Amino acid sequence: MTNENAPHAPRVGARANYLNASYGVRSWLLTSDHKRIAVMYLIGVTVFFAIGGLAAALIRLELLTPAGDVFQAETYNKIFTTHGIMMVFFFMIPGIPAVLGNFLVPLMIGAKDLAFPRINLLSWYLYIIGGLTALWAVVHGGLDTGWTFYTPYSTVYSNGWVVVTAVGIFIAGFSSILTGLNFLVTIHTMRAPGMHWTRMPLFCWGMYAASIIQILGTPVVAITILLVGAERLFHLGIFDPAQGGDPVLFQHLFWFYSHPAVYIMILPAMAVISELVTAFSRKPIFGYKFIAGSSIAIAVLSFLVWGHHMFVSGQSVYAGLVFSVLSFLVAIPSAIKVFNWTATLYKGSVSYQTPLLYALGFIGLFTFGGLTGLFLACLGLDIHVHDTYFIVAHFHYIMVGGTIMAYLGGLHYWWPKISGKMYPEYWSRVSAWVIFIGFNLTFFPQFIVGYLGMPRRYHAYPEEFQVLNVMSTAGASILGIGYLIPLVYFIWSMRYGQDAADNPWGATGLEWETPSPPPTENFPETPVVTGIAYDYLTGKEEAAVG
Amino acid sequence: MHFLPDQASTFAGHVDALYLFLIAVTAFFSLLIGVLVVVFAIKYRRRSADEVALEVHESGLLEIVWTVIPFVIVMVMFFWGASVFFRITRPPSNAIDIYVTAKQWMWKLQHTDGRREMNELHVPVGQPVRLTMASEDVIHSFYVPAFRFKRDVVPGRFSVAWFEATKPGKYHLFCAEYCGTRHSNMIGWIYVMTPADYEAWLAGGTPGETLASAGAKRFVENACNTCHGEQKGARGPSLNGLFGRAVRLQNGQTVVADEAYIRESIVNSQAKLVEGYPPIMPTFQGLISEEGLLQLTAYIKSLSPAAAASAAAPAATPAPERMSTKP
Amino acid sequence: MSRQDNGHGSLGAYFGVFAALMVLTALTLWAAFQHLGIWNTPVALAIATTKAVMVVLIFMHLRSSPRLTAIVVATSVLFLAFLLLVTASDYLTRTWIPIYFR
Amino acid sequence: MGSSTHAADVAARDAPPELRHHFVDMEAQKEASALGMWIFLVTEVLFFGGMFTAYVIYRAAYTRAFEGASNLLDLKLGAFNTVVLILSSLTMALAVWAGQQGKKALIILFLLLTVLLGSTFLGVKVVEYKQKFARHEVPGPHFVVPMDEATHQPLPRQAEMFFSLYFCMTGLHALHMIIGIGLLLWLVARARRGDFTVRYNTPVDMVGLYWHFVDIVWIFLFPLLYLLGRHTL
Repeated sequence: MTNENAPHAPRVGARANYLNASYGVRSWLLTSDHKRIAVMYLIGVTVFFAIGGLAAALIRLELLTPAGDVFQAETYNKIFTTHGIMMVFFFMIPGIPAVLGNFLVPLMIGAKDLAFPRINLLSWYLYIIGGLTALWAVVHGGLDTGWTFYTPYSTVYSNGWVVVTAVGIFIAGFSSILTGLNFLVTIHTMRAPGMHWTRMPLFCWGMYAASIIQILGTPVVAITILLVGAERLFHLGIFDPAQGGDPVLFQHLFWFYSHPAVYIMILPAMAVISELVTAFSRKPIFGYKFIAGSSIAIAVLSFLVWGHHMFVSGQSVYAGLVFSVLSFLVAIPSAIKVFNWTATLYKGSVSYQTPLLYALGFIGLFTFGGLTGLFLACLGLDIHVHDTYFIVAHFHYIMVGGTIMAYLGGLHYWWPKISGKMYPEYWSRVSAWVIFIGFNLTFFPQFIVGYLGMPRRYHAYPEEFQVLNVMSTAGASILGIGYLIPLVYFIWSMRYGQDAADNPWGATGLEWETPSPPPTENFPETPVVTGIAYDYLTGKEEAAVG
Repeated sequence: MHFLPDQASTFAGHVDALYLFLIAVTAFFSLLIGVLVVVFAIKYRRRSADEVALEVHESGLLEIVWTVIPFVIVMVMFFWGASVFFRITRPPSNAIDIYVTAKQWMWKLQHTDGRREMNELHVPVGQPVRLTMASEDVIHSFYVPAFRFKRDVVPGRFSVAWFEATKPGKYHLFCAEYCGTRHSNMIGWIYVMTPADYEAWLAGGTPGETLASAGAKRFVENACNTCHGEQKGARGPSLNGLFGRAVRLQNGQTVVADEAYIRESIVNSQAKLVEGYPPIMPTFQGLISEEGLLQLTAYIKSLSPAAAASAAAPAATPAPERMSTKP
Repeated sequence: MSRQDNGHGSLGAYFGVFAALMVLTALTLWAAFQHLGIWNTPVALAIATTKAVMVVLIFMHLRSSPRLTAIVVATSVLFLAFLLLVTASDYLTRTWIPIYFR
Repeated sequence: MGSSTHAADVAARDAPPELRHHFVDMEAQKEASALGMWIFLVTEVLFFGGMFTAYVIYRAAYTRAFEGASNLLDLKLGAFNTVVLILSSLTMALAVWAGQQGKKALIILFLLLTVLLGSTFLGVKVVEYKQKFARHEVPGPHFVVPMDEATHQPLPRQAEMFFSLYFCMTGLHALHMIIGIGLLLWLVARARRGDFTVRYNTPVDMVGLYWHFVDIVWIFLFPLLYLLGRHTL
């Protein structure tokens, strides 16, 4: 039952759905429909990705030459801080959970909406207010502390807009907490009859695990940033060594959240990949329990490994040992997932549509990115590579090669459901390849220049590193173009795209049993689930074709 | 185009061996997954629109196999990494002392004979060098890629680390922890010289006032000698021969008096109260500059020449202690 | 499940818990002035934890809430313990002299 | 999709007005709200947990300074505040109980009592803070290192760290009290409008959970801040 009748007659032939249920800015800005909020997040996340991406382009521009000759040192420091903050707090953390998660979790478990729709809208407003506050600070001169706010530089010596940016991130942090809270309660209490935990799509398992981290981690960084703000405003000495404070304590509190935060970024990406691999192999996932279990194992273990960021910062030797062994252990569940995805492709019916290109790209790059993480967990090696471009290359392989590839793959896969239109298959494959090539050319050289000893956040560097940096900048320009193409054809497809069928990929999942785009209340009557997740029809060995 | 920086310290070889092992493992598994994914994608490509996949049974054994194998590999990495790490945590006893003061955007390095250098350090080859580092403002990080040596210099405490150069030459010195506007200009050079050149360099320069003598002056300026004098019944514990000695505390524990202990007892004097003395020493937190603390430490170390040599006595067993920290 | 209400404590339970909390507050005040050496803090924390557990079980009627709520509470305590203990472990072992490895 | 009318959908047509459209029935809605509030309290536990971690670390580092500074706090006011807050927890629990019975007058009475007790607590805090401002015990440029009552010597300079943590922790706690009182007044307004019946009283229950949590934080703050050094006197 649509809660309001549409003011004008819906377009000829178009069924009532959440897009044409009501028109006007008010109907969007005051909506409590999880699908509309997801679309609003999509717009917000894209804008902040563009800002962060612009900052990245400026960084790569500066690093073309060894001398710091494009920007002054302070400007460069503000640019890489903006790149870090915009990308981490306003694109990667909300990214997949807020856009794809908001849209799909209720649909996938057969619910009409999230448990608290109005809190979901509040999350969006907190995200936008937080984002605009941070943007206000950037526009008015930005800050030069790096996205990590290390003290005592951020509290005593920096003269940038630390407090305003801290307030912006603090507000956006609550958006992340409330989104996590919404997902947890929804998945616990609102699954359709028959949707047992073992029949839930792995996408929901990934969202569930990421939500656990959002709930348990974000408050700690909220209080840490609050203390940094209080210290700047009221001259307290909590992290200021001149008054007895301990900068290493700040690092403990900051990384207690910020390492699990990187799992908030990758778990939803893994969740998307589980969906893409099964849908385009048209085959049940291999090792459902192990992939779901790995997500939860990662969520818990990720809270015990933060010390590997502090191996050289005077942390005790024995604590370093404990953090190193735990950092190695947290890599195991990720390895299990990769093996299970690869096994899912075995004897599948693999079709090369764009979402699968992104999924295969993810598996390759995430494997390589994940393995380079072992270099940093290793005590002996981290001494040399800490705070060098080796680390920059590692986390970009995971975030860009992993999360953004999965985000784009998921966006293409569920675009028919979100917009009711199909994306252009040719251009999307071209952009997938451009992104893959541009990405590797950008970040692989950084591994080499990193091990050669080029430190992070350097405005000027010795000449011998220039060749690798020029390669990286060349790759960055290709990558930049690669990201613009989808932006163009997604917008184009909303107007001129081919109308999408309800289930264009023939995939399983409750979201494909609703029309494209789905009506506001998702399911006229609550569906009843009988089969397992991904129960594709599979043939016996002898009936194999060809 | 070389892929490894110069190997110019005893430590570099071990790190690079470990690095190559991890690269081998990374290459192997990346290729394994990459090839498998491509092969499966091609071999099982969907030939007709409604082609179905073949039934594949899950195998618990396979899951165990690809859990145990990665676990074993990462444990090998862990132990190898830890052994390499332990190699650098303890300065050998025959190391020469260099006192480093990091200040926003420059390195001040001082030899024990008083010679001062700015952003440059001349060291003899084959001689372990112990750096006692302090920062006057924010966190810096003393990073020499050629030595695979990096140590954060956190303000509010001494960071002690060491290296032993093995190849004469001129090597980069970087600041690796972001420290403000001119972070990328806080760089310099480490000159590793053959013993002959080193002697020539030593002879050439004019040693300034030694750290210890500057420390002695500061010891008097801050009226430390009123309590820590040598006369009978002095209110503070005697400092002669203190460095390297085990000190009994009021709460019954014993602590080895290293640089960190000396600094903490100046800055946060109530933390470790020596047995038999009233807790009347004021805390000098923020009253003495980092430079001053380095000088006082050097002075107190000079009061016990024997101890200075064997400062890092290997025999000391771990002394678990009531919670204490060096802020 | 508890007595007559649909899953909520009865009046008697509330007043009982209130009295107990008052007694425990008095106890912790008294204990603070005793010279228990290193046991002063553990005793104070034990009393505070008891009071907190009583408030959670009775006042917040966790006892009559679904089992999931208890798991949620346990998780928060567990992860708070992670934060406190692992951070403290760094500070505790910082003065230990590493094994000499040549 | 079969047209099997699901039992819940039949119930949805003649559902009570407070039932939100996406819940099956009132029980499911109440259970979801309670779970949501408990998960929110988890975030609050870790929110305060960050500061407790800082407190634990610095107390271990500057034990003498912390014990000396803690003895300067007014124990009588602290103890009185603890009693006030525990009493307010009782009246809050009674308000929740009254909510379940749907007794409008009792709900309003107990809610107002809780507001009164909460305001008393904040009043006492204002008195304490004024005292500290007067004695220059507020961290910042004009902080004066107080004298240690036991040894009549000035306390170690790190006593300022104790007061930094004292103001951060009790300040944040007081802020949570203010938010709590705001919520209670909102509940009183709704109770007066007759919103709460035997069938629908979830908001009272939720604010009750929040209020008890804020009381628990004080139950830990009081011994850690006020009592830690008394045995040295």
